[in-house]
Amino acid sequence: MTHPVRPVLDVSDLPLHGSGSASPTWWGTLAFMLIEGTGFVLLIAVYLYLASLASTWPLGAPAPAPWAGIAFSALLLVSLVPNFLVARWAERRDVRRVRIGLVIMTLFGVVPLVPRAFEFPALHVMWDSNAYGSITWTLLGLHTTHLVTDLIDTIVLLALMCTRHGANPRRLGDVQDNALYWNFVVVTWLPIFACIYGVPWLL
Amino acid sequence: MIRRFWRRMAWIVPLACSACGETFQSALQPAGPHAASLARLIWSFTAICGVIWLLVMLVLLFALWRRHRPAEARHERRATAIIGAAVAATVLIITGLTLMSYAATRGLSDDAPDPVVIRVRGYQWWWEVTYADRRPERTFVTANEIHIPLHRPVRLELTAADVIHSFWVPNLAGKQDLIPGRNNTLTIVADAPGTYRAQCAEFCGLQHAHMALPVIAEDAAAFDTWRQAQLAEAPAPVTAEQAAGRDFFTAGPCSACHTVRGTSAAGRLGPDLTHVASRQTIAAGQLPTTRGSLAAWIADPQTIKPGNNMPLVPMTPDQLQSVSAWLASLR
Amino acid sequence: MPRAVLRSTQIVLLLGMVMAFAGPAAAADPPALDAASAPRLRAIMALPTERSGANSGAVVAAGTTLFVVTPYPQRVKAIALDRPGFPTRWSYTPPSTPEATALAANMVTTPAVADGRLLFVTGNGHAIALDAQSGTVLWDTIQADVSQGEMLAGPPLVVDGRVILGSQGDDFGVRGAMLALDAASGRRLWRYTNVGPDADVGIGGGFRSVALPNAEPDRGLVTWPAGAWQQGGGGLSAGVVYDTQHELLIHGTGHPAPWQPDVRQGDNLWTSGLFARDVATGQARWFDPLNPHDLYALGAGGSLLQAELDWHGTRRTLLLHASANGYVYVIDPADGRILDAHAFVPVTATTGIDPETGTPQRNPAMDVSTNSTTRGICPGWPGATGGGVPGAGSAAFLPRTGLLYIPASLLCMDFEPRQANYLPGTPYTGANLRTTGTPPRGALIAWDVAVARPAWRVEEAFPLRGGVLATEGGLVFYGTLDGWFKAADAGDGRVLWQFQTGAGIVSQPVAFTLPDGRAAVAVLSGAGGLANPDIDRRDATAAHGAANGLRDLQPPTDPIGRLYVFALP
Amino acid sequence: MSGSYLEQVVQPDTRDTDIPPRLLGPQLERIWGTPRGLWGFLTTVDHKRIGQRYIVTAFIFLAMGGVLALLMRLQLSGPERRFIDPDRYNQIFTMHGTNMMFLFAVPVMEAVAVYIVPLMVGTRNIAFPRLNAFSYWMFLIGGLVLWVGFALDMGPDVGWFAYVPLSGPQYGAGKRSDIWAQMITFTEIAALAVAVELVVTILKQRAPGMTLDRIPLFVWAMLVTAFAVICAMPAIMIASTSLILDRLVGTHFFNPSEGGDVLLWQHLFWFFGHPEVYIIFLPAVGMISSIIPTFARRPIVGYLPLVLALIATGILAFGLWVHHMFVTGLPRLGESFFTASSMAIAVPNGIQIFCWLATLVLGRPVLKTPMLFILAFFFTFVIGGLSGVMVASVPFDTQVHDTYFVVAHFHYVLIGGAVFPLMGAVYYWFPKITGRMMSERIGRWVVGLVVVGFNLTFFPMHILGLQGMPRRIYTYQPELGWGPLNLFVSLSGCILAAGFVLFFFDVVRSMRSGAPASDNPWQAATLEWATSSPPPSYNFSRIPVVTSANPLWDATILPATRGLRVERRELLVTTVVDAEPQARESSPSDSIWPFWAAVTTSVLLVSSIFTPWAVVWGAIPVTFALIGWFWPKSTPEDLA
Amino acid sequence: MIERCVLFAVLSLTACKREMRDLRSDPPEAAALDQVRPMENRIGGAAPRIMYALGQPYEGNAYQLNQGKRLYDWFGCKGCHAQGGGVIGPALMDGWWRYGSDPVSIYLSLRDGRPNGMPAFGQRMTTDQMWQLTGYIRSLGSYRPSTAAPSRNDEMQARPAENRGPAAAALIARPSR
Repeated sequence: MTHPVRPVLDVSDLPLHGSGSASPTWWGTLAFMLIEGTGFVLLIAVYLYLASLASTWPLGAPAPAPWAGIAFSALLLVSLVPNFLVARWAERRDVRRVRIGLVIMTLFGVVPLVPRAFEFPALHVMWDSNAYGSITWTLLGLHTTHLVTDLIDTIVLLALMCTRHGANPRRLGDVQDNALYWNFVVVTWLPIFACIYGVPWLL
Repeated sequence: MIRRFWRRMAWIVPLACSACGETFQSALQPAGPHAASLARLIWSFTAICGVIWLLVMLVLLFALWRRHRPAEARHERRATAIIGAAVAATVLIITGLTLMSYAATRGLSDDAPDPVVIRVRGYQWWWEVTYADRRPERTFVTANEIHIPLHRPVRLELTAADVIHSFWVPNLAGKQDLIPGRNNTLTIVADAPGTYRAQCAEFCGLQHAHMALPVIAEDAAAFDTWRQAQLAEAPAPVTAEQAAGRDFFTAGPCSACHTVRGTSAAGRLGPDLTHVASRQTIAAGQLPTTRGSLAAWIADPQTIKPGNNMPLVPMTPDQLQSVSAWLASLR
Repeated sequence: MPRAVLRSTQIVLLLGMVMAFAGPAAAADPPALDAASAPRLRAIMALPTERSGANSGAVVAAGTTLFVVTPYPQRVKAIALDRPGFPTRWSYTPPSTPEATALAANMVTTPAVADGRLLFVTGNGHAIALDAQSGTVLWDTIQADVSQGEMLAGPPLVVDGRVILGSQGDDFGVRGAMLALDAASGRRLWRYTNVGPDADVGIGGGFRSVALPNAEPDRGLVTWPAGAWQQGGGGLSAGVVYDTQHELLIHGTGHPAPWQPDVRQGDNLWTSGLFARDVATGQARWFDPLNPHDLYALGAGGSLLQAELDWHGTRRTLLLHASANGYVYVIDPADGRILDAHAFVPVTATTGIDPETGTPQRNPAMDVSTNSTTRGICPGWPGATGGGVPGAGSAAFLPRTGLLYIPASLLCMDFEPRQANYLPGTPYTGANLRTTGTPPRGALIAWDVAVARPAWRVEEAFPLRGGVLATEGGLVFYGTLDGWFKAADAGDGRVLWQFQTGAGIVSQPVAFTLPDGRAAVAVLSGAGGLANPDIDRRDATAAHGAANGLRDLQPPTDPIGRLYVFALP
Repeated sequence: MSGSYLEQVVQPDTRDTDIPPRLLGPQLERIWGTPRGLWGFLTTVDHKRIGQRYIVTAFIFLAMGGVLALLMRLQLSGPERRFIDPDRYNQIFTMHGTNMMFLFAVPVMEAVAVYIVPLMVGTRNIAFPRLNAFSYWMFLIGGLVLWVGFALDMGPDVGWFAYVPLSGPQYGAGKRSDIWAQMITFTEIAALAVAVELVVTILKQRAPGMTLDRIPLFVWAMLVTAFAVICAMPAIMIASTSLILDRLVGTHFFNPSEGGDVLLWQHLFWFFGHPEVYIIFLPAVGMISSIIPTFARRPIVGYLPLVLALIATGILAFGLWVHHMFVTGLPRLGESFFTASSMAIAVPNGIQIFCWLATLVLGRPVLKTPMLFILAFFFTFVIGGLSGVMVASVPFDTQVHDTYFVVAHFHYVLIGGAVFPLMGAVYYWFPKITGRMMSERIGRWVVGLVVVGFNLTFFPMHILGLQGMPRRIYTYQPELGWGPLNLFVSLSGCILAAGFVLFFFDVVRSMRSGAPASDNPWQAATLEWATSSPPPSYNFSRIPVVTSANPLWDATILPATRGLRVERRELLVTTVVDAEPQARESSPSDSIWPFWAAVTTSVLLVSSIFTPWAVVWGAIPVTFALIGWFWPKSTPEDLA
Repeated sequence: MIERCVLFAVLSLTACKREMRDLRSDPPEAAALDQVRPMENRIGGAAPRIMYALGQPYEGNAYQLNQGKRLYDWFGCKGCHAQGGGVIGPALMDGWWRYGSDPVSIYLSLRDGRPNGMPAFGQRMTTDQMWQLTGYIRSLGSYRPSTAAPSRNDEMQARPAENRGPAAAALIARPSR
């Protein structure tokens, strides 16, 4: 015999899916961003720890050529605009504009990979040359994986928006979460950029 | 089954207590100022914590004993007051213990005036000991044994050649890691003469358990004579057997790893054997140095320390006899 | 591909020329070889040496014969200069043991000709004298134990009927020595090592070192940890100079063994310095510790020569030593006092030379410790000058211009001392080494000794490991690792003439006059080392780290060395 | 009433008020239930089935780890014993440590939370239930990878914290350290996934009215633990990934010759290591804070101080990792800071203990088995906590670091501090999970044997440690005098083992033939006791409304909500601070995709031990599995 | 399903073989390991029969290869061969073997030395040490890195480690000889 229960509160008119901080997936994305953010902070701490130990930094290599990095950063910063628009269109449940937005965001996911491809040689060091090469390649490689996974997520969402599942508020909520995650991808790049390109010029 | 079990247990317990008395590698039997201050710290911490533990147990018993009292608001308020007091007491005790620990740390400072400098380099499963001196020719290399003069600070410069080890002679001082790529220092001082056993305290592979070395504290005169003897080259072989042993040693694989100053053997991979017979133990504190133990160790090092890097050199019995005879003569 | 085409055109050109000059030369007064006539230099001989090793030595011209000694296994050839086509008068191949092939890969094979005798040393430790005319063997003695890794080094020096030789085995933990043989019979007169007790080193009453005044006994022993001096190294390096005025033999001593400094605390006397010995008895007179407790295994490499110049107003014969540690030393040969020392290449290992003692002040950032890599140590191994082999890569001094022409290397290195283990006959180095550098990695530096500043420099893509020849006509000849043999003007350094020999040049060019009176210059090509086809450049520490620093140096299509002789048409 | 009838009756958007109350249960069961058989087993997303499975697997790993401990005690029972050769012994003690920390302690605490937290906060399923399924599979496969490796002589042999350079590329021959590092990746993914689920469940799916100060203390403990997992696990993932990179593709993170540093590993590992032991201890604090009020028959004393103490412990845990490195030669000033912070963490501990004691003093304690375990906790953990304060002092630590004193300390705080409350919690929540009571008589024997066996085994280790016996030695010489004490320890180890065997026997026996349990056998106050034992698949037919911190004590009739749909899985999403209903979120239905995602990820991780290219090619099936998982199906939950 | 089990069994067997720590070879075993029957020109020949009985431990056992790499460092091979690139001795990783790359040839080179200056280590090393070094040298020069091949050392980076197949990396033009 379960504990006697008396229905008191009527919740029947609540929306099916809360948007923004009312949706669990939003909080889930935030939690995963916290995990990966901690990971990046620790990797930057490892970079600075190794730099503090070395007599000369960067080790056995000139400072990295910044141009590819600057081009990559510019593209990422520019991508924040369409990203914001996609989030707003998704909030307004405007599926047609969301489709266009996602196409643009896919482009903004693919195009930066070109300057990123040039950033690795611009480091002037291989990952197995020394600790400097190892940590810079790891930082750059992890952020690239980060960017590629979000690109795949954007492409899947774009495909989803073209199916009958597109108009569903939960799916539009996913688009918003993806937009939020893209902001995180851009935001984490800034300290990494400062670390890889800035620290060698300072030391 | 229970009765037999208890009888066995009864026999064990007294034996266990007796063991506490005579062990000579123990943090509770200090033979130097550092270890003494640490022992005092250990006993005071234990006492304080023991008292706290007893108090908590008393409160627990009190809580269980008075089970039938009706709960009132008055008790509630008094309880929160007691909790507050207890927390304040905890904070006080914690700060007290922290300050005691800082006081003990200050005593262990490393900048002792004119110390004896010894460079200890940890290898997988033995210790290379280099006695440094301002005059290079008084610098010599030995292994697996440290002699120190009484009442004089000895600064050990610690580094490792392969993995992390940790130098710990509990009777004299706390431990300090030997880390590849870093130089650590540890200062030890001995007040009472005697042999204090040190052991590796950081897991370093297959034979971490058998990586010990005796630290022998002796008065300044004995220390100087020992040091002078170590500087000298290996004594020449006296008997024909010893000469044959030396020839086998220098011609064969032994000289590829070991150095015996005064002969052509100059390998640096294994311990320096110039005065191996003058050491109390061989194989990093495993066997007492006798001709028999030398022969047993040479015949089959893998059985005594499985996995160590000394190979099993094939030799005939009389070669074994002659080599062990010669090594036993290297006083 | 382009070099092969170049090579074939040269051979065709060459044959044509030889034909043209088959006849006796014109009787007119022969044109002088100087800056004006340099561009018209033509190769008149290209004789292959049938050996692919490094030709670090030089040829010797005596009368109408040109004596050539090939790399190991040695072969001596006497070339008749007075007969057209330069036929070989006689040749002699001493018995060779293959065991020394690796050991003697790049040793200086320059012979010495004196009193009708041809004296030379071989890779397997033999000192041999031949009759210069007929090539018959006069005497052949063994002076170095190859099984321990000892090698006879440097060109023999003949002084008053005595042949002065040096042995070297620094990389094999062998205590190198100086020795003298009787030129007539080959009997050994004296032999002194450069490390060890005073009796071994030949230090007696007459010894005084300006830099090390406290005369302690057996300093070659007490500046080493117990027993470490027995594998001390310190063989001959930087060649031998005979100071006629003070009757002294002055030579450099090599680096201490092993390369790992932690196992040889102390100053490791008498390694990495300059020793002066009495010509007759070999007893040591003075010593300059140039690199006490040498951290980078450079020794007193480089070159050593005597020069007549006016120093602060007085005309004196001084000792010039362009050292592997990157400094040019001006030294008074009487007592070894160091008059001046300045860096001729960028040096990071040391911050300067202490004027009184002449010892370098170490740069703490460039300190080395076992199992940790120190980066950017300049100069890199084998040193700022000198081919890393005693007697090779020597500078030249031209009194007229007062300039010392130094073949320099601008390479730096990453150096990591490791656990060294001594096995007789195997290398006792114990270090990982990578040379590093971006072009220009070499330069011919004209060093103005008076003002201790470079007058001019010619920058080269690769380090200069060969010797320099400065002729009275105001020309400076030098060879590069990628096969160019160049002539520069002694005054301002303009490159007037160059010739592609097809293989790296590490030898010493020599000037002599042909029987018909024309001035001629001879040089040997063939560099061994990195050009050795057995080296795999994917390993950065191969060829003592050269695989990393000279990764873009193309191996020669034809590794066989050649003797080239150039003359004016 | 057959199932088919219900199908015609229920149209889309039918509310729980539209159908007769007696049909509400069966209808919800049809929607939330999981089909029986293998397919149901592989696809279930019910937090209760996954939680139960998680707990059972973790306890099996405990048993296997315990056997290893006995083998170690057998080898150490006397000087120079030759039962086990050093290579095997190194694998055994590494497996014992790794298994207990990564495969038992952290997972079991999270498993109990996966089961209990949704019930305690009054929701129908955990947030992200499919991620929960994925987490279990990753945990299971990670455990199998480690133990299969051990069976194939590839078990790690470098200690549970695998210090470099011993575990590094030069001294760690073969694939042993790679197996260890990859197992870390598996278990960390599982732990992080559960942590994310718990955070979102606790913050967003609490029953209406459960404001921040009405959240049960166990839920608070799990929230703090989840955040600790989220902030600590990345450190070990970076450490283990860089170790694999060093060993497989030749990077130089830990190579002192090429700019790396050996202590970088210790910093990264212990930055995770110490929060890890608090990740194990804090859930136990939550369990104690749930059990004591029930058996003291009064609400907890000092709810707010306990919550603040939990948060303080969670934060401070990140500030004292260097006390594991006091003897590595770090500058003295740094070490004294960490002495202070290590000592400071004892203050929140003190607060917790004093509040519990006050609750007992002011309450009327009933000494049932769970309570006995809590008393055992007090007896044992206080010793462990105090020896923890001792090793926090630098000079003290230089004498006892890496000796059996430290072995004794962490067994006191881990077994005493976490396993005893855990066993108490098993006795406490067993009726709720299985619907059957565990026997009190056997329970008392278990407590007796375990407490006596534990203290007889581990207290002498303090003495052995002070007598100079280092850790991780496979044998010792006779003349050192450690023989008798070690024999005594080995024999009393058997008592402890007997206690655990009896415990497992009691669990298995009670599961089949224990006395049937009522909904609230202990008259506890928290919401999980408001539903039946074992709870139905939908937990609550109507989501309860919480009016006080101890709902079942204060409200005879529990207010509830109405209006949720019954033809799809639906639960309430509420605001973070005062838990006001915000939305009727659909809870994902059963799916096989998490299983495939776990299998493909495992193939990627295991094959990347052998070739770095596996990461590239292995990523393709993982991507397809994730797309399959994410792609909406035409189920009611996805279409709304 | 059966093949998968068989595959798993085989895989696990190789795993056992790769990870086994055979810490000690008995004297008779070591003596038998020295029974190599070389060809007349001392290049190639028959391996000791006991090698197959022992399951060729020096080919695929990670511990033996790791010990071989330690011996390569300890016995001064780097003085002449650097880390496989060659100094005054030939390169060992360029796939060009003057005296053959089969185990017996390498073992003979180690034990008896070779004419052009390779010293004989027969008196300096024991038989199983020489077989461990032989196994390592073969892994240094192999084109397909085996899973048992050792990883990098904690020292200066010279070339990719043996487990990354240095010999298979981009080959520069082969030497003419």
